[in-house]
Amino acid sequence: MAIKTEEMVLNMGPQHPSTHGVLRLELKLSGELITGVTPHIGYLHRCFEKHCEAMTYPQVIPYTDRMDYLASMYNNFGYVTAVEKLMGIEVPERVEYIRIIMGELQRIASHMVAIGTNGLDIGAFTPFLYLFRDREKILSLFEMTCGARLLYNYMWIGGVSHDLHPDFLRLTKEFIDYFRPNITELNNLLSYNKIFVERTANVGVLPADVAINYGMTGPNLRASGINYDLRKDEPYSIYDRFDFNVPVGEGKMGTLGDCWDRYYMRVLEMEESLKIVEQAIAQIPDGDVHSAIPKRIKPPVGSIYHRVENPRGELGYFIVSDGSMNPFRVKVRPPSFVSLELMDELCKGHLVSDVVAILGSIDIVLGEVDR
Amino acid sequence: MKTPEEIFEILKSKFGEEGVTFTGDQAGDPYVTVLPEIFRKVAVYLFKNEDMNFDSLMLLSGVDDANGEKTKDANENEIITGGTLSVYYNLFSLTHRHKLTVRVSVPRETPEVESITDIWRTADWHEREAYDMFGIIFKNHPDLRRILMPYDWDAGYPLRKDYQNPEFYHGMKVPY
Amino acid sequence: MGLLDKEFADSNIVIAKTEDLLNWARLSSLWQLGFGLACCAIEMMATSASNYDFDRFGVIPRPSPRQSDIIIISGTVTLKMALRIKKLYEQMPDPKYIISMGSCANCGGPYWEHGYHVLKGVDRIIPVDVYVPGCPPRPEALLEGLLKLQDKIRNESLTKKA
Amino acid sequence: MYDIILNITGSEILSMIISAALPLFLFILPFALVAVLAERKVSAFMQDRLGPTRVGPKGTLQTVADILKLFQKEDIIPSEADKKLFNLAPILVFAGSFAVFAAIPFSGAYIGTMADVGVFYIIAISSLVVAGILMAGWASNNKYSLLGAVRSVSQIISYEIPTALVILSLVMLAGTLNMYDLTNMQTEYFWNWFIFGGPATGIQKILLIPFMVVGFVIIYISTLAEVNRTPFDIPEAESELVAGYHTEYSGMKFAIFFLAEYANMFAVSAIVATLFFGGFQSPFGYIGNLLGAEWMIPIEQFLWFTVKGLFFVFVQMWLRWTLPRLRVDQLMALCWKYLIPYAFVNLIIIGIISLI
Repeated sequence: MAIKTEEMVLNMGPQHPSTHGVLRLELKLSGELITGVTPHIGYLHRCFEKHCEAMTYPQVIPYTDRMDYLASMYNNFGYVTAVEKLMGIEVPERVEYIRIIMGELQRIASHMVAIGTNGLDIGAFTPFLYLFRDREKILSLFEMTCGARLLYNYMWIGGVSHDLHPDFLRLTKEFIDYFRPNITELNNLLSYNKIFVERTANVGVLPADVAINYGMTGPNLRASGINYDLRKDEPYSIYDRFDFNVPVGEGKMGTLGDCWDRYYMRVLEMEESLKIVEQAIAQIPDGDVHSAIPKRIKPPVGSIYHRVENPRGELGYFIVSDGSMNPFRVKVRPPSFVSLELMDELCKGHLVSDVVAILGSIDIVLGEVDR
Repeated sequence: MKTPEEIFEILKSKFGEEGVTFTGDQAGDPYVTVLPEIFRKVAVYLFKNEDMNFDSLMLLSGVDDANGEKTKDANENEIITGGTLSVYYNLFSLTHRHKLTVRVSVPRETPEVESITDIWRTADWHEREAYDMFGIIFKNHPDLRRILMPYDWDAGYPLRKDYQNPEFYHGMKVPY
Repeated sequence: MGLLDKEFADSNIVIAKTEDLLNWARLSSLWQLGFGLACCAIEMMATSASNYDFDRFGVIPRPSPRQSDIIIISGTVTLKMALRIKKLYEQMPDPKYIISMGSCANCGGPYWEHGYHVLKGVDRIIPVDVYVPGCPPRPEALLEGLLKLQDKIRNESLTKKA
Repeated sequence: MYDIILNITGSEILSMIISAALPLFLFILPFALVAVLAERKVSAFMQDRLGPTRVGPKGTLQTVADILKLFQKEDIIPSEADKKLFNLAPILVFAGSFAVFAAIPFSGAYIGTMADVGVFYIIAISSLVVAGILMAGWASNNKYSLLGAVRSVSQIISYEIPTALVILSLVMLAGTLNMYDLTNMQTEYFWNWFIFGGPATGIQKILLIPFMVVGFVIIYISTLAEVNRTPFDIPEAESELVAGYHTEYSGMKFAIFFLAEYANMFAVSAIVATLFFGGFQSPFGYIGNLLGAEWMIPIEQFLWFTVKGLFFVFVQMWLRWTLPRLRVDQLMALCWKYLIPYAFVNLIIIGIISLI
């Protein structure tokens, strides 16, 4: 007679060192083997969409900051370009360049946290702190531009809140020169570390067709081998003027689309972003950053879905306007909300230790998942 | 690559004039309104047909159209009766790189839409969210529970325009 | 006030010195519950990281509430989360302290008016020792909050509450 | 030492306890204080931080404050926990790691027990820790604790095999189980250390060196695993199991676990140092001999012993702040698929060489 066994339900979170915030995962375990994962979200549901309906269009921008707090600049970017598209505003050249510099720096900063916490989940403490040290340099660049370290409210509809600081371009160049070698150091310390590779390669493999069907986007989708980047495929702003590559997963250390691929996509993207920033600094024209900001922001009746390539994937804003000062409805397509749906699919058959590796590799921000 | 108009024309010839309507005169994206009765068939067609091949559902959003009759109750709170709730589907095809917005409107009192979870798996949580926020019921959804709000939230659907916040939740005062 | 309390109330030199020592131990070793809520958690992480280094003050993150002395409520407390925060607070052993970090934890922050799912101030469920304003507070502000908390602990007494 | 105390007290049992336990306590407790601080300073150094600077001069009193604070904390016993086991577990863990020190020679003049089966005793007694950890995990009635305990037990038991095999190869070479004799064999100069082939001479010595290095690497890895340090810290993997088997422990009981961990770190470092690096023996003679001051030698020996032990502790910290951690199945694979076979082969080869 076989021994009667029961599945154990392990509750991970909302307070857990590696759930990246207040996510709760309900793990069904047989021994340490996972038979099912149910994510419970909403512990940070801050009613973003309700607030949008009560605010005027410019007032929504600070709330977009607080949605994905690791990529605030990019959230601003997505929102303001969506409203501009709805209203048909052309922004000055200089604003476009500033936005792209800020957006790409933000992408680097966001990937630093993603990479760092992914390493931290696997037990590598030191790379995390190195990356946070370097991230401070980006934050100080942002701070000298708009006065805030984390939540900027920098991009306005039709422009940006402040012009660049006179020292900004020089310091950004210095940062690029400083940070390039650090990526190599990171690779040596973490990316190619034998233990790290063992922990992440062949874990949480995500086939391309499943990824598309689940709506996975951004680095997570590219890690599965699909060359799809909105900056290239549907260029918004002035991304078509820059020369950069879109890194695509190759299954270098294991299967295509495993955790290591997803992790490494971000390392490569940091380098590409540095390239874009470098080009933008070289090309940036002079001009007034406030000239296109309309006096009254009152988009015509209609609806628009506009998407940008957030560090975490496709960030979309669906805005319904009824012709008044307030949006009638704003709905956000949060990339990590979509990625998190896949947890069950990715984790089945793995061990408890792999859950944290997988969760770290899909890089979620709970502020965005719950809004 | 097809424009929304071309797709609409194909849909119209396939599903009949009365089933689908096209709105293209507004600012922003044009959209196709589909009757809830035939919506599922349209969705399957859009997913499976080789010329369409909408393999990616970018976004599913509920919208409270607030186009019913507005009255005030005893406490001066607005109540909406009648009118519709809508669900917007933003579709994208990675192979053909074309986009389409589909709108399905259902009556406010009986908001029932066919679930498309089995077509686009990503719709699962989006539908749960629309249920959570607007009370739109997705028929045949495998697990239609609240997602963002607490499971025991019984004060209604927060994103409806006539939503009233409760005074207390588990002994905690909710308003400021 | 009982007879014994009276005896202790006139600061007896032995009691006062012991008290100082114990207070010093408590204020120098505030282990923080490794627990982040929202945006402020990122600033809290930045405070622990190399540039600001919380460890200088003896603050290290502990993953388990049983071994921590201080919760930094770093971010928006939603109604769904509030019950869990209360439970975490109850799981911590005395003496325990709370820093409410950021506007959201102080009073609901930008979500005070329309936040149907936001608790307007974490002090509605647990007692807060120090409020750090800001949205989000800079790491320096959090360090200042910690120093304020240390001042508060320094003035605590075995016999009476500070 | 024992005789002196016997003369003073007149009681055999009392003098035994004093002579065996007191010096250890006087050594281990301060060591743990220093090591915890050192760990934080070392990690800070590696991570571009400062580490504790505020508490006491340059932060030196940080651990003192930590311990004093832990004394003041409320002692929580979860209502669903098994009270007896819950209270017993930390004591058992500490006793296990503390008892190991009895057979470790600290210097020529001080060893807790001269037991002829010293090495065997160490392997046996350190298993007591396993019982304590399992008890802690089970009694806490917490799933994380239980998982941590289960992982820990399987890990410690598995890694005892390669440890024992390497020790066996040494014992075979030395012909003794007594730690004191083992140390004394490696006297005079560093090329007499077992890592350099021990007291053997000629071709035998040259042949032994590579296999001794392999043996050392194996035993160092397995002792790392036995004390649950990174990259083998999966029983208390912070990012997976919260705090592992001591998740539910607060206050002093947690402090005891903490203390035991650091005591363990030093214990295994001391064992490795004794077995392969001459224990308390100086690598190049003694100043005491040079000056003709016999009394200085034990002190020097003690210093050498501490330096060697602390060096290996430092390496443990270094590894901890550099490497990620392995997964539980990889950990087992490393032990059973690599370390144990290599240790066996090593044992056989050393056996053959010793016959030459």
